[in-house]
Amino acid sequence: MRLARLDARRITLDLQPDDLLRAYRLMLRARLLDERLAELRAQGHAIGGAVCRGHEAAQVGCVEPLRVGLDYILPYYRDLAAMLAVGMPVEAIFLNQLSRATDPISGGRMRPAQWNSRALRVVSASGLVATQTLHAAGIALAAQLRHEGAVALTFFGEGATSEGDFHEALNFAGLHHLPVIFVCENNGIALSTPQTAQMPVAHVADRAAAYGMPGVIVDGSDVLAVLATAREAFARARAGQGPTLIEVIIPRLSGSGDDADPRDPVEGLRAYLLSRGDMTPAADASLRAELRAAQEAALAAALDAPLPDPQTVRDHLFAPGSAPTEDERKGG
Amino acid sequence: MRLARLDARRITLDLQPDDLLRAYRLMLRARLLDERLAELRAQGHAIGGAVCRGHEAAQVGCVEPLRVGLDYILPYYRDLAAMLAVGMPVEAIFLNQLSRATDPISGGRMRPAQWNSRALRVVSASGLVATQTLHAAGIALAAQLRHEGAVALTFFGEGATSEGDFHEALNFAGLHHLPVIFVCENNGIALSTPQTAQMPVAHVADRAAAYGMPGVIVDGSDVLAVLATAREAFARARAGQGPTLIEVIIPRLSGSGDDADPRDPVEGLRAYLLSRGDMTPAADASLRAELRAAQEAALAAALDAPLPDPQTVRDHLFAPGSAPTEDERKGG
Amino acid sequence: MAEQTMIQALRAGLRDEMARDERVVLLGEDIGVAGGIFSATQGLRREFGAARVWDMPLSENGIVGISVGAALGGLRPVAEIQFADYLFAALGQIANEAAKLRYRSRGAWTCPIVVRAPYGGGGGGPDHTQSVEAFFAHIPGLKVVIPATPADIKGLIKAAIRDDDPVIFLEPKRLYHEPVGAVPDDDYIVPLGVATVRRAGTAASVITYGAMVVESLAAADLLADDGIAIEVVDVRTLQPLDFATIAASVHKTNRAIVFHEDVRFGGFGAELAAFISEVCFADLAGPVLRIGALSLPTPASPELENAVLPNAQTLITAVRHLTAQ
Amino acid sequence: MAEQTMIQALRAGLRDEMARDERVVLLGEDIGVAGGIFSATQGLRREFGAARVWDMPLSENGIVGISVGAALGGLRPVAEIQFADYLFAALGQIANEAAKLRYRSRGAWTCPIVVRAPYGGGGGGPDHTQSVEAFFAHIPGLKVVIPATPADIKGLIKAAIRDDDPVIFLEPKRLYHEPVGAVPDDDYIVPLGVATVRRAGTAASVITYGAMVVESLAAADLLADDGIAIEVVDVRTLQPLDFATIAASVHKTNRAIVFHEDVRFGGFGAELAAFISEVCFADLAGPVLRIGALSLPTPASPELENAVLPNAQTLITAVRHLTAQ
Ligand SMILES: Cc1ncc(C[n+]2csc(CCOP(=O)(O)OP(=O)(O)O)c2C)c(N)n1
Ligand SMILES: Cc1ncc(C[n+]2csc(CCOP(=O)(O)OP(=O)(O)O)c2C)c(N)n1
Ligand SMILES: [Mg+2]
Ligand SMILES: [Mg+2]
Repeated sequence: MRLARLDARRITLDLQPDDLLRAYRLMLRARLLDERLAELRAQGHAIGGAVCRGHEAAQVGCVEPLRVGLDYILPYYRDLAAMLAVGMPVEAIFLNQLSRATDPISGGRMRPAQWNSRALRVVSASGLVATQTLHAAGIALAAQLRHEGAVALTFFGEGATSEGDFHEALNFAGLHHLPVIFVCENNGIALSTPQTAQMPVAHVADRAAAYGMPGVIVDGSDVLAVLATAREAFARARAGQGPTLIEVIIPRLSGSGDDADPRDPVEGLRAYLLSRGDMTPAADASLRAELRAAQEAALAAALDAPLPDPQTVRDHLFAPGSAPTEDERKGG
Repeated sequence: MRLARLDARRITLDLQPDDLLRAYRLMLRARLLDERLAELRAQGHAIGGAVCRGHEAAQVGCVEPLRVGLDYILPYYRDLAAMLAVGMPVEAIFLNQLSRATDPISGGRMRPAQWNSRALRVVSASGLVATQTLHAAGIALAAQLRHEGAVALTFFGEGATSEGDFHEALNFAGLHHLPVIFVCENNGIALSTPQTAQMPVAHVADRAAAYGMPGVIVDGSDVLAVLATAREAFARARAGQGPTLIEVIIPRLSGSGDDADPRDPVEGLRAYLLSRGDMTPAADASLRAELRAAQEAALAAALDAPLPDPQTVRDHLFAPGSAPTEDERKGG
Repeated sequence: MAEQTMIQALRAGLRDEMARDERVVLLGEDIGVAGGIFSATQGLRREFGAARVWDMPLSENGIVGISVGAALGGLRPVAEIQFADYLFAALGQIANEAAKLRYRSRGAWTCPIVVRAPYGGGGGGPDHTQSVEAFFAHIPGLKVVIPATPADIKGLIKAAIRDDDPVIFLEPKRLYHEPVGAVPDDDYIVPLGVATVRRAGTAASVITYGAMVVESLAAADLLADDGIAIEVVDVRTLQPLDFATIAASVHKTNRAIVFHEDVRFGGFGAELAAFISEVCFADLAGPVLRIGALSLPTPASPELENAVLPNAQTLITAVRHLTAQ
Repeated sequence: MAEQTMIQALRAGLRDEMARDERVVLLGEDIGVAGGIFSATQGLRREFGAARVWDMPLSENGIVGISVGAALGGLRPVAEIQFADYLFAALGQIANEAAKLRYRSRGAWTCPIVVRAPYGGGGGGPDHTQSVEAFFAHIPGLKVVIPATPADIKGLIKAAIRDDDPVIFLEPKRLYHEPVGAVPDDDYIVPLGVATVRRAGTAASVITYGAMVVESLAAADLLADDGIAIEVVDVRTLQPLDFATIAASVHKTNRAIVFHEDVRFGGFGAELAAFISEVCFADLAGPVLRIGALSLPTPASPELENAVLPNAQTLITAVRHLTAQ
């Protein structure tokens, strides 16, 4: 049944085995890295971060149509798979998780998983939920005015939609038909607060109508469904037809490690690839081994990397050459 | 046509001539006072305020089901007719417009038209749009918890709905089925900004669905239509069925003084009363004369009232007996 | 007397007031079923029911605005904001509404709310470690409280809840779990507006509050070994401020150091130093020194955070410098 | 040189920068067709088109957050907030986002926005006359500018727009329409971070900014009649602050009065007074006095507003008191 749905989608989207394998590889890489990061945290090696498990299809599917380096991404802390998919190196993520001096994301200035990459146009994330939705609208405004052809893609949880920022962002984006895509990764809970204590509507997407934009609900177990939805949203944005609100329903997976959960997006695609013969069990095993080896090498390098240097703490408060701060003047 | 509609409504609502005359009197009183206040401002006698013209039916209709002294009103600056209808004296309004010491609304502390009356449960309004929508939700929460049977009725313009406060208030009210009624007096413009530059949807009421509550659009020319809508909303709130969002479409009247505008709510009801013989032209004229005389007497008294006393400027920062402020301690 | 941590004493104070006055309700994110991310409200929903402890939607401005409304409707709301940094988003409701309701209505309406939030350093990075007291202490109509001991947090939260005006209650989160301290079991109140001398001394007055009280006492121990006896004044309530206790201490020691973990430039220490410099002008044997964080966001990694925030050692250096003059 | 009001000079500065750099866009409520409620942007939409001057939906937090995004996307947004009091609602986006973007991303992303707002007394009541500079000057990562003359508002707005970091630009609204002053016609820049001595004197240094500069100069005239020559230092940029110019003045006069219209307690004057008291300790012949508003909301009626806000007369009294010591 699930496999049949994937099959139908594959045909509609005209995807080749290589496309499917690429998606699988991206999701699997995120899953393995996510598990490794959780281990590090459990061992007390690292000071924070968030679990991506179950969110892989939502993220990998949504970034598929993105033109890396042109389109902007405004992620939140769960978006590990999205980061890997657009090209953030595993090394960077370990350095970030371990707060090393050479972490290109924040060099230990932010807690882990507040993503950032200028080259990839991943906008530096704060620790505050929902604020980035307004930034996404503003970036889309700039893109529209500059005729740059860029799209802003932003992610957030269903809890974040209770903030006023969300309302203000969607209102403005809808009003001016801005090229922005709002993706809600709805996992049904915000810390301890279930969606039923957060909002009186069944679906975040039900709110899209209030902002004059389409709201689409899509199954986060099914990467091809997400991909199809994202392609439509990108096409709309690029055609000047305005924003889309995508609500991806994240499957609540059973306890970690139980890869046999049929709603698991990684496991689902794996079963499909195996069933079609696009991937053999041996190829799967060797892919896992390859990803794990690369991961361990990156981790080893990160563990060797230096801790942040207190001498650098004043860097980048203001533009170089800007008026000095009190402390700089006083040398204090 | 318009008269026929009023007629049908009157029958459905089972209103007697006295009911209609009372509504007319309330709206007319507001209209005459509003005009007088505008004159005072034009003469430089007064330091601010807002025009109510055209909003009379929206306000008089909405407060009709309210139980004065039990239910709460959280108004905005346009709600002159609502204030009069729930029993705020004309004297108070002149004293407020003229910022006199004896103004019971703020005694010159706020600019005019930031309504307030503890006895009438009119909650002190700030100069910031939309903040009161959250207060209304909070009051409704308190009323629900205290089994007080009170309803919170709040008014605001369509521009105010762009603020995050509006979103947060409606979300919470819808979530917990609170006894609150949100009334948007949609006059199509916010200072200079038309609704089309404010929001991408045709109707504020279209947003109600996003908050799990009914959204009702009603014609602000027709006080009986507003009244019918308000009665339903109050009944829902009192029955524990939760909030309602009412959008009253305020007619854009032609230049002030042109009472013959058929969409004018005051003129419309007047024409109906005359057509049915519920009011004679002579009775109308003497009502106007009576209201004007009362108004002038109140104004004269207000003009004689003292200006605020600087000696009172420190009163009511904190509860009496509370720790003194810096200035009090220093006598400075 | 029980030996308790600050978080335990806080919980006891909240529980007391909820039992005493059924108008007291708690509103916040994850405070009900989960008992709060720092466990301040653990068990209270079970004890008092869901109608007294509300798991709110994720919106700090909404939580405060709804609390203001609930207070207008006759309740005594205590709002928890998960981190003080999130209070910036709620400042519209706090500064323009809560702080001004009584004044603008000439006492017709009042706003007895408490807004509680953990604040300060200890590893959260630029937007999870900010000290925000200077903002609130500057807004007329608010009271601002910062407890530094288990006994005080209990006594002050109870006083704050009973206060008829809005109180911003800032909790130094790195002290939540240690040290422990003796906390009176009974109905213990610490009145707002009263500072306390935590340690008597003669060499210099250290005017401080929050987590820096603990650092000051540690510094005092070390300096005592060298025969330097500093006096440590815990301000406790920033607004209204207990000028008299502070001035009396400086009058005695003739030297003052103002010490907080907030950014120094424009911090509340500026008010303290300006006030002392003016009022104690004739007493002062040297300038009033100020210790605070560098004018930077606070980075998350311990190496960088320590380079930005002050500590006992920073104070010791300043005391030696001042007393050598 | 043209004789202009502040609002005219401001408009000229905005126009200049829009003509010079097409990335400069204006965002605000009613700034387009209507030209702004104080007419700062009048004519600019007609001249530069609707794509450069945006009538924004009614949401201050949204205006700032969208401006932050537009800056991330390569524009140079100048946001107008109709009254500075509304900035409280936008503080989340300003303090946690705009101010920290460069630092937290180690320079990968920057936020070159200007947030303009009229502020201060002149009859608006508790939520339309607040002075808000102390809040922003205390946030690392922001620059804070307050012009007091037509020439300065032009030169400073141009410098602010060209600055690569977020600038909070606060305009004393009661000076918008008078006095007029000479304004250079050409591409005139006043660099950020530089104070200026508006009037030289010897009896005492008055450290001030905004509308109180005008009050100080009026006081200086009256005091000069009595042979008391005060020096008036206009701070102009609160962050970064020009410590050197201020200290040099106090070093010369040996007396200092800090003067602003904001509430005194916890105001920016506390920073100025604390700094002067410390750095100029040996120079001071008397305590640094501070003048500011009473710790109250500012009432709307002129009788009450005048009882709360300071003016030239308040300064004269303080100068006489200080110079008599
Ligand atoms: C403004 C703000 N308020 C509160 C928090 C604390 N917080 C961090 S994550 C979180 C829950 C977010 O839930 P949701 O948006 O559903 O995302 P999820 O983590 O479930 O993916 C909360 C309340 C925060 N980071 N920022
Ligand atoms: C928070 C806030 N932002 C801006 C303003 C300035 N302002 C006063 S009225 C107004 C327009 C309000 O329009 P709307 O809500 O449609 O009400 P209307 O006056 O049209 O009835 C604005 C922008 C304000 N008072 N408060
Ligand atoms: Mg969630
Ligand atoms: Mg309107």
